[in-house]
Amino acid sequence: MPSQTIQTSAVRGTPDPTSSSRAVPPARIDLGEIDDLRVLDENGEVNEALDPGLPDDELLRVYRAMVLTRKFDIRMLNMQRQGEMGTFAPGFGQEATQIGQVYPLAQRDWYSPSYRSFGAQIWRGWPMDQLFLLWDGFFEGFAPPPDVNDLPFSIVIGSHVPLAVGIAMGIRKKGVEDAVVVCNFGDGASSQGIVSESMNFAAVFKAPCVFVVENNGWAISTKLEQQSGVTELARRGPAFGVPSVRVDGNDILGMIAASTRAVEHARAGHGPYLIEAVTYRMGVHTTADDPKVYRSDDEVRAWEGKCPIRRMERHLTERGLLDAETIETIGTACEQEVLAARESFRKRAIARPEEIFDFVYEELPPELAAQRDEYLRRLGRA
Amino acid sequence: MPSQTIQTSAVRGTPDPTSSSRAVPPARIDLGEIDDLRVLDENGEVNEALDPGLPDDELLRVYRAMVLTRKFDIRMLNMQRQGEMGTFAPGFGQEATQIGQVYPLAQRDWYSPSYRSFGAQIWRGWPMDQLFLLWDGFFEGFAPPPDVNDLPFSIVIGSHVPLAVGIAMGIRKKGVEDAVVVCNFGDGASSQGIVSESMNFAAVFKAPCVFVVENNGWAISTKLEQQSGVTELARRGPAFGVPSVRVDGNDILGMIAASTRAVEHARAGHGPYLIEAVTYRMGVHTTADDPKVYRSDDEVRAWEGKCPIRRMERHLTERGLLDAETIETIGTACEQEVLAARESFRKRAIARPEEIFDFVYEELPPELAAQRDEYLRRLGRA
Amino acid sequence: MAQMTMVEALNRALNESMTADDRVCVMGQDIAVNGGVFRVTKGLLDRFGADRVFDTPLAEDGIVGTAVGMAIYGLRPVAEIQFSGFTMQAFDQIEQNMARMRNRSRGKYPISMVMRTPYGGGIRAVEHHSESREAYWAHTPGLKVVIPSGPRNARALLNAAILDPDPVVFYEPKAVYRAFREDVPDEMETLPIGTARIAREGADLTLIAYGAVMRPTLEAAEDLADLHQVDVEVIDLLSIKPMDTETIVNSVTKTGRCVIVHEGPRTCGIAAEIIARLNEHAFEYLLAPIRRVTGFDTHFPYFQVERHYLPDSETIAEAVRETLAWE
Amino acid sequence: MAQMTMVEALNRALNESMTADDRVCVMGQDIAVNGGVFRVTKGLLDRFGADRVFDTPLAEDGIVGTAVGMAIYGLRPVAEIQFSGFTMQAFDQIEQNMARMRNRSRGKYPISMVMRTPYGGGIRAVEHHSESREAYWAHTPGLKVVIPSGPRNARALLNAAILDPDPVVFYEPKAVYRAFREDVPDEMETLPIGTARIAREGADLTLIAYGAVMRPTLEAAEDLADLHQVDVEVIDLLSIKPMDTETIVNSVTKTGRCVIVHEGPRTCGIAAEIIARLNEHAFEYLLAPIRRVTGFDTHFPYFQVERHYLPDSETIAEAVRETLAWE
Ligand SMILES: Cc1ncc(C[n+]2csc(CCOP(=O)(O)OP(=O)(O)O)c2C)c(N)n1
Ligand SMILES: Cc1ncc(C[n+]2csc(CCOP(=O)(O)OP(=O)(O)O)c2C)c(N)n1
Ligand SMILES: [Mg+2]
Ligand SMILES: [Mg+2]
Repeated sequence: MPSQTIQTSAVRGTPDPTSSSRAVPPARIDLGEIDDLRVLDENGEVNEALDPGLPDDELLRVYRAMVLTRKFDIRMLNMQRQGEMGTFAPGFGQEATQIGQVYPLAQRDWYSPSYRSFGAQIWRGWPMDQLFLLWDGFFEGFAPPPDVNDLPFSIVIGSHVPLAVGIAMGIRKKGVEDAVVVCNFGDGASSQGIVSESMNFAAVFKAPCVFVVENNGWAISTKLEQQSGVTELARRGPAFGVPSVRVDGNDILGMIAASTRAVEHARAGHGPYLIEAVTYRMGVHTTADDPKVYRSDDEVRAWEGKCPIRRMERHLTERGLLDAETIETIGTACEQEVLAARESFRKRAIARPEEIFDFVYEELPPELAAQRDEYLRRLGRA
Repeated sequence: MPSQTIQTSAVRGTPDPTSSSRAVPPARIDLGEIDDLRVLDENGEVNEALDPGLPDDELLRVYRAMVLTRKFDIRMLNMQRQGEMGTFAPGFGQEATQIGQVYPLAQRDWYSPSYRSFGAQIWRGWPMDQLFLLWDGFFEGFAPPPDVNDLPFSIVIGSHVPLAVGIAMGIRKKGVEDAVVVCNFGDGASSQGIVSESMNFAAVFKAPCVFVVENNGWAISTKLEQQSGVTELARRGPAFGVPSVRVDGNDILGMIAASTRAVEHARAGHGPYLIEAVTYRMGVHTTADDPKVYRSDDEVRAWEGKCPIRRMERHLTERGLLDAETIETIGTACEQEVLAARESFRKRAIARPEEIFDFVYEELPPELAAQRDEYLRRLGRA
Repeated sequence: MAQMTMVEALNRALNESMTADDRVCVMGQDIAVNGGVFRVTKGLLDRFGADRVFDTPLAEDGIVGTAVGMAIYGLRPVAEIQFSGFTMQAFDQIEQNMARMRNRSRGKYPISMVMRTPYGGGIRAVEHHSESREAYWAHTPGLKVVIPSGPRNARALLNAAILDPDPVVFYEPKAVYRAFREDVPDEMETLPIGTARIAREGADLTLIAYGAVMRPTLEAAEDLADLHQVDVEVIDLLSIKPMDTETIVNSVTKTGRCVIVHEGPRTCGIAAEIIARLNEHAFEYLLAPIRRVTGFDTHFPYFQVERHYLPDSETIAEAVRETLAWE
Repeated sequence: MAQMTMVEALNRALNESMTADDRVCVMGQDIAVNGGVFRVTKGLLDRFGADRVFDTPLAEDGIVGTAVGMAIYGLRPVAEIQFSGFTMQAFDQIEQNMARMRNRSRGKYPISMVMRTPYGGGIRAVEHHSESREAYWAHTPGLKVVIPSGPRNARALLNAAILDPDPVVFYEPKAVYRAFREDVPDEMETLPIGTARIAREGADLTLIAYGAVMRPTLEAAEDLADLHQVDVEVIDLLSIKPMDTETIVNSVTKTGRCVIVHEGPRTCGIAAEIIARLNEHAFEYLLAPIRRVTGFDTHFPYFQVERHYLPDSETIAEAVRETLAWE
């Protein structure tokens, strides 16, 4: 059931026509309401009224995806600390937000991710060795796999959002398929003008685009209160004609409920949707960052109890789908997968400096061909 | 009484703790309401509950300002059609919006106008001959008079909005005066990302800045429905933490009520405010535009009955402050003022091509001095 | 064969390209019902419908960004920015996505799109409406930059730009829009991007220009021939990036002298780049310093004085004579 | 006198300027509590308080636009853009307001502000974090552009930029931030904007560079002297706009040969402009084509290969030797 916000119309104060009084209160415009969803609470209890009702194997699949995401994350951090990896942006704590936002997507759908999205990228079909390559500064890391309709993730905050809308406009204009586009960004990104422009374009063109703002409370050292005049970023959508929902982003079932609602809305031709996923970045902003400078341990500790993986573990255990042993098995299997990807990464980690001219244009213009020769001479010397 | 929108906080759906049910409806966030003001209706009747209660001489002063604005407008159009004036953007029909938005400002306050704002500029103290100069492509037209805290108007849609916020941030940071800033822009401008960024900055820094979006239904040939996912642009403010009000922009008393509310809010240190003034551009977008291509005569005619000047005339006549004769006298006096300004403009309309180097930097760097010499040689030849 | 203004010729190219390829769509501010503020897109809406010809909200960054998205999806958008002064609003999307997505996606998402925009002074416009900042785009890796000078080449180059597999910034000299008519052949025509045209052959000096200043440049060449028996070769660059270095170098190798004309600011402008290339490839043939007749490093003036600011034939001719006199 | 890194020296300049003039304030992303992602603004919040040192929302256009507004109001903002790649987001405010408001207001509102930003490659950063696009700003009328090369001149130039009555784009070579220490005098120091520095005197050829590539340039000069008995003069531009044409011209008039080094893309880059000026003012003294050792007209590469892309001392030395061998 989509939010009713946009449909709410102005209700003018209607003076009693029989009365002679000309003193009436001002008319009011009701801005509407938006849902604030949570399915799985911090104790692993489910609100059945909102439960998306996933079958058992699906529940296990999303659980495993979150575990894999975290294993990948921890391994990469480890590699980075040991000098085997470039600076990267860990997603620790945001696993439910990540997996939930792409859960309802089909292969024909598109995804335009921000940089802290490797969990979703893995779900979408990006091989993990490629993601290692990417963060370690190799060209090929960015190339979307042939059968994956995803954009290379965006480093420039907010810059990828209009691309998602443009793809969605293309889908709608061609009118031959019912694909949708998901695009995620952070609370910090919500301040970028282009994000507002994009929401407005999407509303005007009824583009099947789902915006996911991952409100993790911080943009590097800038906290939400210094970032935004409102703390609930879901308020942004209705202002541009984009129906919105707020959701506990550490609740994978809530995330799936929200993203399913949004994707169905878009797929049905009703236009864009905004999801605000309230979550928390448990770790460093990037490996070049030291959060101790700007936030308290207490704040971080308070969020530890809200861990999306533990929460789902508790729920699945209660449902009889997990126990200590299966948890262990899944963890080990995920760890093995990550280690295998690392092996593959190590084999593929060969820099090819001559590639810098390969994709500037379809064909190298003469002036650039000359520069390439110059560069190859330089490489030959080295 | 400021709008309550922002203060409205999330009301979570609270399940009955005594019940064992775990199926509860989603919590809802109430987005609040905003006022939609009108004081003087189309028949000149006043809603006394909202009347700002101006004394008689003030009522006559704002009426005269609107008449002067229109006389200036018509004269300039006339001059343009006769080849004596550059392309310009008439304000016909928006006189109440114009005068109302600057009415509560004191000299210490600031104004960052858009290009269709000469009515407000005249009110703020810009000599009319200078405005003629400006639109006829003379440098000095842009120079704000020494005692007027206004920016040169902005041609680039939306680009002047962050300047207003910056000035307001300066006021607040210095903390030695209680000045406020007013900044206006169009419905089209509301789509520019920088306008959203500016509202957010103003909210975060509690900058004493009043935004006035003049929703005249059109951005050149683009109508509001193609411009924006929402038709009530006042919805934008609350999404960024800026309290907002919508007002009939052809109702000068409503405009004054709205802008007084907004300016008092800002002056009291409560931060920014957004006013959506609903009005209509009766004439061409600019003298280079032909609205017949994109809008119907019927639409225009429907707005003729809402003329802000006629409406005020009716009201003041009813109050005994105007009659046919005084209306005539005021009209003639305004016309004379405009003609005198035109005389002065004609005397001052002397191009000084050498001036193009004067204000690029405080001092001319050597490389630019050399270019200036080159240019002066060229002028000498001509 | 029909006599056309540049506006009509551009309109024809859009009609042709849209007919030939239904992936081509046209978007921008006021380009649909209104047919564009200069009427370049007139009639397209009626002919091709609202799915392929549509007005956008007033947000240049959004226009370019969504156009790039549409190109990723496989469409071939032609996005109009109403005046080139407002391309600044889209700078980030141009630089970060339009110019880079092919590279960022390692070839998976080539961006075959055109950003059309009227540029330059000379039409008594208000401020911010007369800019000539093609050098920004020439300095930006991944873009192509094309600037026609007359109706016929405008039509052919716009067709080529739309066909091009790379993103093209297409600057239209608005001072030329309706300045004159030219024969435009009936059959679809293209011109290869990256190729300059010798607009006038000559032996004494090479005059290089493009866009709106081609007219005073050619005028200067004729005046010099008539009044001073000076035989100047004139090159119309047409393509700013990639640049036809070979044609330029061959000409200057022959003449030994060169004057370059453009409207945009001088410092780091196109003329500087041409001089650098001539220095690299024709150094030993240069008989005199290369002169720049360009816009100044000032803001474009308000319109009462713009005619003094813009390079005129007399200034160009004088620069030629001084360069010829140099020894 | 203290030994300082460039980061420390810049921090000192901010401290000094803020102490000297309470109109100076510092703003940007993560510059307050966090002290900037490179720690250039560390400690300023504690010392000068939240009214003068404040974090902004994540919106570069808003940062520059509000900074211009504050400058109009009479403050002297120093706005940080976290990486120069993100100045694209602020392009419109930089070009339309920061660079123009003095002119637009006919001198009433001079914009005395500084936009600081780290630029350039060499620190193994992700994409969009290594750009070097100073030529955009050099091409933009109304701006000044300054790029220091070491701790001492960074400190002096930043102080000068803050005092300057015009808007200054201040590019900080992040590869130098912590690369070495230098003596920085205790007393407040400034350097005049618009003046280049002869970093090494020499007779055989003029090497011109600025910013981070000063180091390989000087290294090349030393190698050439040691290994090849070549005596190169090295000029550190420091100020890109206005440019110290006189110093450059005098040097090349003396040496007759020149090589120019920068990181940014070649086409319409700073080297092109220098070549154009030398062509204009030292034509008759030039003994060989001027060589450009610059970034290529490609996107800045991902970091595994950036060291190949960036001009290194060997490439520079080779260009010098080839230029010396030219006849
Ligand atoms: C346009 C732009 N400005 C600045 C940066 C530097 N930067 C990288 S991440 C970041 C904070 C982003 O915060 P948020 O959007 O909340 O996402 P999060 O990192 O919390 O996931 C900043 C300022 C950037 N990458 N792009
Ligand atoms: C950034 C920018 N883009 C485009 C234009 C061209 N243009 C001038 S006025 C206008 C329409 C403005 O509409 P609106 O904001 O509603 O103001 P109105 O003219 O109705 O007062 C456009 C597109 C411009 N001046 N600046
Ligand atoms: Mg965040
Ligand atoms: Mg409008």
